[in-house]
Amino acid sequence: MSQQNRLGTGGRIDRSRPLRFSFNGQTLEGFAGDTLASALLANGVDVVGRSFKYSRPRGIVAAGAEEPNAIVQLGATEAGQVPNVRATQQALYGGLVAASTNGWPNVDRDLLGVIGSVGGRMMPPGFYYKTFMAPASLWPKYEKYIRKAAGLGRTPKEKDPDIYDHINRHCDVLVIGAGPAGLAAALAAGRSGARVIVCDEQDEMGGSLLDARELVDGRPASAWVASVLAELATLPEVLVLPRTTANGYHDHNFVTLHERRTEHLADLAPSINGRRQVRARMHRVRAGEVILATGTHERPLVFANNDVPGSMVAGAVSTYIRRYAVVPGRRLVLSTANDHAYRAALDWADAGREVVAIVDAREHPEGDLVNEARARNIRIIPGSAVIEANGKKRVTGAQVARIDIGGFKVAGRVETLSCDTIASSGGYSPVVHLAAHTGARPEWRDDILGFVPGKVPGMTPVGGVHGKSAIAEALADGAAAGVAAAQRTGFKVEAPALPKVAKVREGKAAALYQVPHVKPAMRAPKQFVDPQNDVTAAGIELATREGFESIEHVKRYTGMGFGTDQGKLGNINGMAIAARCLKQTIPQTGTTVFRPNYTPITFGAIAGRHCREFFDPRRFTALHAWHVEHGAKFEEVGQWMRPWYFPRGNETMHEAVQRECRAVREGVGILDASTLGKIEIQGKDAREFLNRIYTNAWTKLDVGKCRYGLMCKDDGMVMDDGVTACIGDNHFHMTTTTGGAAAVLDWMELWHQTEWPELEVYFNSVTDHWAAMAINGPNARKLLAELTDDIDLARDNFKFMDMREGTVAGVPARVYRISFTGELSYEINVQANHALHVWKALFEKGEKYGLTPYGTETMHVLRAEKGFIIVGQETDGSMTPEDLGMQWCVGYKKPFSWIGRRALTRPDTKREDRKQLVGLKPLDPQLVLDEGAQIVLEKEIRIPMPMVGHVTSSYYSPNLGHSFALAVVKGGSQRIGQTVYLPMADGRVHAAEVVSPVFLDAEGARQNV
Amino acid sequence: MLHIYCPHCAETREEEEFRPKGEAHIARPVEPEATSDEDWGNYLFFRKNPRGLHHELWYHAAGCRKFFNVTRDTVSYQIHETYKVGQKPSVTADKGAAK
Amino acid sequence: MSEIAQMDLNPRGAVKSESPLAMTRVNVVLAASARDAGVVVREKPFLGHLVLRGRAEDEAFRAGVERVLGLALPLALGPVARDEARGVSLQWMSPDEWLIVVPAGLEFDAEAALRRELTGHYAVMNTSGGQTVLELTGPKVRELLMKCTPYDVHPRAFPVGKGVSSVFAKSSAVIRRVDEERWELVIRRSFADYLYRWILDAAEEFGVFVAAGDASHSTSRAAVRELAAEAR
Amino acid sequence: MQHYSGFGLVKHALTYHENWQRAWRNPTPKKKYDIVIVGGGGHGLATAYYLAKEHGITNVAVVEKGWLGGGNTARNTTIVRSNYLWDEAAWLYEHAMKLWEGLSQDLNYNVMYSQRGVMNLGHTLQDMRDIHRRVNANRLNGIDGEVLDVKQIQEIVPIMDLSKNTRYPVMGASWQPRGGVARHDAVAWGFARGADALGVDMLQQTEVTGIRKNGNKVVGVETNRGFIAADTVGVVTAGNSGVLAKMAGFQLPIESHPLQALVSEPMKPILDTVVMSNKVHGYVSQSDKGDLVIGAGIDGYNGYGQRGSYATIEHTLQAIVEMFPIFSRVRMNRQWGGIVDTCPDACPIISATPVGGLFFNCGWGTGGFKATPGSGNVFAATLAAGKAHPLAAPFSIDRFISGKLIDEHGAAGVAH
Ligand SMILES: Cc1cc2nc3c(=O)[nH]c(=O)nc-3n(C[C@H](O)[C@H](O)[C@H](O)COP(=O)(O)OP(=O)(O)OC[C@H]3O[C@@H](n4cnc5c(N)ncnc54)[C@H](O)[C@@H]3O)c2cc1C
Ligand SMILES: NC(=O)c1ccc[n+]([C@@H]2O[C@H](COP(=O)([O-])OP(=O)(O)OC[C@H]3O[C@@H](n4cnc5c(N)ncnc54)[C@H](O)[C@@H]3O)[C@@H](O)[C@H]2O)c1
Ligand SMILES: Cc1cc2nc3c(=O)[nH]c(=O)nc-3n(C[C@H](O)[C@H](O)[C@H](O)COP(=O)(O)O)c2cc1C
Ligand SMILES: [Zn+2]
Repeated sequence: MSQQNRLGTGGRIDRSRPLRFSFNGQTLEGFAGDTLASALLANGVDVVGRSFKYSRPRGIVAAGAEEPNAIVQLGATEAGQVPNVRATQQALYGGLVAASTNGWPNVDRDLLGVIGSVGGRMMPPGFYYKTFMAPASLWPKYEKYIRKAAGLGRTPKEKDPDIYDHINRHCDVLVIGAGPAGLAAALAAGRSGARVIVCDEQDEMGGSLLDARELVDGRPASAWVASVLAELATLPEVLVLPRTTANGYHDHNFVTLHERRTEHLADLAPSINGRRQVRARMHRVRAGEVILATGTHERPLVFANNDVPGSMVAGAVSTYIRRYAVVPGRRLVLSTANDHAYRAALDWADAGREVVAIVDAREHPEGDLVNEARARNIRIIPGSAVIEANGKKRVTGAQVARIDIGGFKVAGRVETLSCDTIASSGGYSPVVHLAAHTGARPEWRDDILGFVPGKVPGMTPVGGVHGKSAIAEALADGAAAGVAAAQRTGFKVEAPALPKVAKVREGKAAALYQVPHVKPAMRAPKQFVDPQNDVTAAGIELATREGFESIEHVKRYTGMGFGTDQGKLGNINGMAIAARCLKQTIPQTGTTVFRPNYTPITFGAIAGRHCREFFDPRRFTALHAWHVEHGAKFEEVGQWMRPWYFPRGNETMHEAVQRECRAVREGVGILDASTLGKIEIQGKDAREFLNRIYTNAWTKLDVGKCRYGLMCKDDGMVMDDGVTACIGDNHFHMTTTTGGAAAVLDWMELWHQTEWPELEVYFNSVTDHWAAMAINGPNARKLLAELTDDIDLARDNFKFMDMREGTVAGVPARVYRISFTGELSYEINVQANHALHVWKALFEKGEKYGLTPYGTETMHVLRAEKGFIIVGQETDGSMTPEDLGMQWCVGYKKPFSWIGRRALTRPDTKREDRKQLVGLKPLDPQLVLDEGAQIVLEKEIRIPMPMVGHVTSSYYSPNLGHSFALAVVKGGSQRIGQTVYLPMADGRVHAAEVVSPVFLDAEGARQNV
Repeated sequence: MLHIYCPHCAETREEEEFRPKGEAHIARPVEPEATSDEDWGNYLFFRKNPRGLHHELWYHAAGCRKFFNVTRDTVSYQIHETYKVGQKPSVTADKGAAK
Repeated sequence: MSEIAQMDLNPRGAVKSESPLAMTRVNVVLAASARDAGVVVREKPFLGHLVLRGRAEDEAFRAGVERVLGLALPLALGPVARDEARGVSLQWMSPDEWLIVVPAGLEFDAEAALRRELTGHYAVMNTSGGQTVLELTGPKVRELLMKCTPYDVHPRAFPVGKGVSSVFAKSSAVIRRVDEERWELVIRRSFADYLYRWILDAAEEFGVFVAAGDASHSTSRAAVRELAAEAR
Repeated sequence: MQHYSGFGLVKHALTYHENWQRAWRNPTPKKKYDIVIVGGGGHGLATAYYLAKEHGITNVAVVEKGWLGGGNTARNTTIVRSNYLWDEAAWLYEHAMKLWEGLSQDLNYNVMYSQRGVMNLGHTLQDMRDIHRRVNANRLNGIDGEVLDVKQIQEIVPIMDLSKNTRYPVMGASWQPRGGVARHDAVAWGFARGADALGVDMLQQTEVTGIRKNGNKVVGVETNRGFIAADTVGVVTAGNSGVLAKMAGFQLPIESHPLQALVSEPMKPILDTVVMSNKVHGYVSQSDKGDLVIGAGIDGYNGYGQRGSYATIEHTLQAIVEMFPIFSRVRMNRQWGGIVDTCPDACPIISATPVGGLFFNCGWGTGGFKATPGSGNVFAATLAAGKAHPLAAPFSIDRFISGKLIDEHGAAGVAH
């Protein structure tokens, strides 16, 4: 086979650049400018796939986005695999490797096809729901087989090495589609100086002009296209995007354009000058005005065996001949209900091949094209249609009969015409998809026998999609819309002079969708409506008969429009058939909903660059490099990378944490606390604001003093906590949890801006500005003393919960004597740029005190020993301050009813048996309970059994010499001393005593030294 | 993808810059302690949730960090107006969406 | 006891400081050269950053700010007030918030001066340790920015001089257009690594070059003062 | 009712499928019914079915403004599981799970309930604590569940990226083997057919436009096809619950948000279970037809448009590619949105209302498909008795007044 269907001349392919490619293991040749589909047709490949349910051989039927059959697997390498490529939209490149997705052992000889033809009768729509129910135990096995038969292509086994990205664009006018209407619109709008984007999904701009028979200004239409593109290229504010599909139309004129940047070159994106190119780019366009110039999709006629390879839509035949110089057969029968499709027969004849007949459903076809066919002595059979195709893997003949459209019956004798190609045309459906994405329902127009877009604010349909199909009309429509859109976005322009295109006189089209057969649809050979999903006219008829009357039910019961072409080819036919069965009109039946995507788009392109390290930011403290250098393992907390523990040598985590814990209680340890949220608060009403937002009182906090605060939502549940320092009478430094920082700041702004704007207070995040280093342990004071000469560290001059300003290691610092470990502790805050200097200085002086860096795990153990909660670990949005035993932190007497106050007296919050925070001491002192273990009251386990709480934190403490845990337990404060049980997944049941949550130094002696 | 006019920045900006914060004009009872459990529950949780015109609170999180109100149709998603906190809407369900 | 605590956070002696990008700059290696780069990235570290809050409608407040900074307080989103010679800029962030950037080490002086001049309800907050400035120059910067922010960076929407704050990748940034092909980003310390890597990755196809800039240097208060004096 | 079976299929094939009966009738509304159910989604239809089957109340109408099962039932990602955290929720969803397990046989309609297991990934230490807590609670409530380590995950889902190089490396997962997916449309159709056979009237294209009261007692519903009387009215309208509540003169603690989902093109079988992640925020399963069914974030604003923001779709697919880098070249075929009725505590409302005889079943939000049979079952009992079924009692509207919320945000997690 060597391009036996290629014409010697013509077309828009580049014959000087032959390209080799492979299909199903066979090496073939095409030309630059081919699509994979045109190259396959040039080589006489008939069967490109097998259908989903019946495994019938399938060939190429269309030339664009509406192709349902030619869905192939692409890729020469594993990483370069591209599943489900539509051959009609894939440019050919050298070395392209493609294979059919279904068919076993291969598409040509498919064994499943046998089952399909025998068993097919047993697979009407909905057959799944009617069977495989008994016995219930067998369903998983059936399902396995059902699944095996599913799917088209396969996913690559390797990670995608390519990159994708997004670009945000704003324009005045976005023109979608670059046929005559779109180009005229773009030219008009572009000349105004407005920012214009014009995109087209095809490799070449021009749309229907690329295969038009009409002359434009006396020259081939493509010459006009070239001249327009040349002018657009000179307009600096116009962006022309070929190979770019508008795939989704969202609210407020936000349109996504998917640009295929390298898919026409290779499976894997090439590098240029060593720079990786993005495989596909999503243009996220916000447009002032959208001009929809997406043209029309031709409808094939629904006749028996209309899926046999060699059966195509008429326009595709023209496209292949005129654009690609490929005649997809030798002997053509055209079945049409309109004039426009006559082009296929004329083009066929022009190519020097035989037109067996034009079968026209209309009694009196009349028009310029009809006359031209007559003039060429092409046989025209009026009032008739092809009712059935002959052939299996290729059309061998067409059964033609006189039909009565209104009565939906065959009205005469059946004549069989020998042919290898049947082109059909039932009319043209405007491509309304994008407009429908916005929620606008399409509107039926009797004059064009099609749905046009519903109204979308800021959108104008032009050309074919607007029912203005003839080139001259489309040009005028587009130009006018371009002028108007420019004007609405503030630009002035004259309408461009339009080229002259002779008007082709056309007769009125007939409304024909399903062609009647001599047998009723249920008994006739299959008449396919949606070939990809094997949806037939009989299937639709059956669905309506079974009560699936809404078109949405028909869709869902039969699968119509579910495929990768989303019903572009078949939906309107299906709706017309449903309408006929239900004895209603097409507009009464309505359409199903078109949704994004217009054509399928890779996940990679939609994800863009936001993958792997860019999936989500990682936040680092100023000391991060030091932690890495010192072997830290990290825990991520709300995007922050926090040292989790610092193993030495071969230490396990447990060993490292035990060592770190001891170091803090016995010597001195240091924690990078920079991730804590920090909010600076200034203003004369700062205290009042704190009074309202925190549960406790702030009126009397002196300058230089710190206080712990709890924050609730107004439902009384704890949302965050932290220490806030009074650093000036009207000036506070608040800290929040690491994960809660942003939410707390927003929360404060919310209350301030919406409820209490009269309070004179301002907040700002200073989380990143300050680095915080917490030194903890008996030696902390001695260590700090070595690095400061201007802070009086004497116990009684710098007390627990005091703040002092001074210099540490030569760097101005605020030092807070606060403690999350219960030890003597100073939290040194310096401007973050200087943090590493101070940190290193501490280590220089700290060595002799055994200064040990510790991470969050040790911090957790140490705070738990003291019974300090962690919001998000001890709390889960259902704990009040009282549940946590933190009545001491609740200002019951504050005059303003602070956020959360009222809720504490709601009936449920008042209950005594609420879950309360307690400590647990396992009876086995070595046993570390599971965090998340559930607590029950009885030792004997029966399932189901009532649970009274769960373990929130659990550790082994080298300081206590035993394991311990924090837990929340129903009525827990009344249960101190009781033994509770913790049933484990492995059947073991642990026992623990309920104790106070404070395990160490309840009186606080250690931190008050 | 909404395109929202921020009355503080005086520009129409992309949805990604904003965060929706639910129904607008929900005032916290002035005397919570004197408020019945029922009224408190209503204030916390019960919402108009209209199908149609909705006055809602938005936050210009990545821009000026100001809260403001939006009158938006929850079916068409059309935004009829935006206005500052403390102001009253000029487009309401009773008055009809003038624009 | 003062109402507001002011504190000069610049070191007393010679101290090695590190900008938010110190770690990243060491770890991310780049191949491109300046010659064919579509984008050149340069950090302007250690500048003084202050957040100013106050009432724009208060004439005394406006006048006070102008006296101190020599720049009129911008009253709406739009051009950033700048004095290139003195290295001072003043940007509208919100109806009651402005971003002040001053030369390295001068933030305390600026704050002190503001506090001297201003009365009533206002706030000045130092964020110099929490932010850094990235300068982007080159013919492809605008296209790069389009990949990063949904904000419209076309000259018609974003003329020279303008500054806004918007979404940037999955974080946010203050974006300022200094010149036709010169832009500044003010970014937060903890996100700096992420944003920097992002920018280099997104700019790869244009050719990207990182210009020298000292991400870690020794500062002392005295040295900074001198520098600033020279600038004046 | 025509009995469905494999044998029947063969028989009908021989007669060219010309003798299949209607799955349900298309009746004219009667003047009065004992009970009117507003909303012909899965929950409403299940309610009708169980009313007829278990309570012998057959003078019932399901009033549906569009087509049966066209609301969220048509739009959900079909994940079924019962591993909820709090007792009240766990019991309710497990009640549903037990019904799922025999549903195809009970309805004589294959709802294709596929117990392929549901996995919920943990990526942080706190995720893992929550997973342990929930799985332990489930076990003690008699609900199957396990905690998996990374190796076990690898065995079940070998194609997932479990390396340390991902942005959020996987630390473990919870696993409910009895969970899975079902064919959503079939669930609606199976219940409708079953209810129809027992005498229930399915009134499609019938929109309730008002709720008529006598004093404080409901007497029927106004519709676009006229008034329909009933002393008991059960409202099961999901995203439109607020609209119905307004007709009845009260408000609900519910806001309706867009929730989106999407499918890929059909692919050869590659993923045998359901994988969800709260943290990276996405979830995916593969349908029997081969498409990857994917969902994730809910849009923050209220919306009745059945569509949401594109940014949400972007984030969802970023999450999917993060978990499954080999899906990068798979294509998204279609996306859509539903209107989900979210409650402040991510649990439903099954409750009497301030209006006598009027009951609401709503607030299922992002995750009520899995409850369909259970919800219908307890709501039917509630309507039949005029007071809450014990499993439904904790879900009364009063909890928002008393404060006794059942906070399932953790377990409900990523919207499903
Ligand atoms: C994208 C998405 C994904 C989801 N994924 C899952 C999942 O994986 N697992 C899961 O368990 N759940 C999931 N859910 C949630 C689940 O879909 C719903 O909770 C469930 O389907 C609700 O069923 P329903 O019968 O209550 O509501 P619906 O199916 O919405 O039915 C309500 C019906 O009421 C009708 N109605 C409304 N107003 C009127 C009126 N005035 N008069 C008459 N009729 C009216 C509507 O037309 C509709 O048919 C998902 C939801 C969405 C949107
Ligand atoms: N009597 C007639 O002359 C007659 C009759 C019937 C139909 N038509 C058709 O009417 C149309 C008139 O020209 P026109 O300018 O309206 O359409 P056109 O077909 O020439 O151009 C539409 C262009 O839009 C592109 N497109 C469609 N959807 C797209 C998307 N989502 N993203 C990007 N590109 C997209 C198409 O690939 C095509 O190139 C032609 O399609 C013609 O075949 C003509
Ligand atoms: C589980 C599930 C699987 C689906 N699979 C497909 C599919 O393979 N192809 C398709 O086109 N749509 C599929 N859909 C989407 C429907 O076509 C449709 O978008 C959805 O039911 C919402 O209805 P609407 O888009 O008409 O509003 C699927 C929907 C669900 C819930
Ligand atoms: Zn703003």
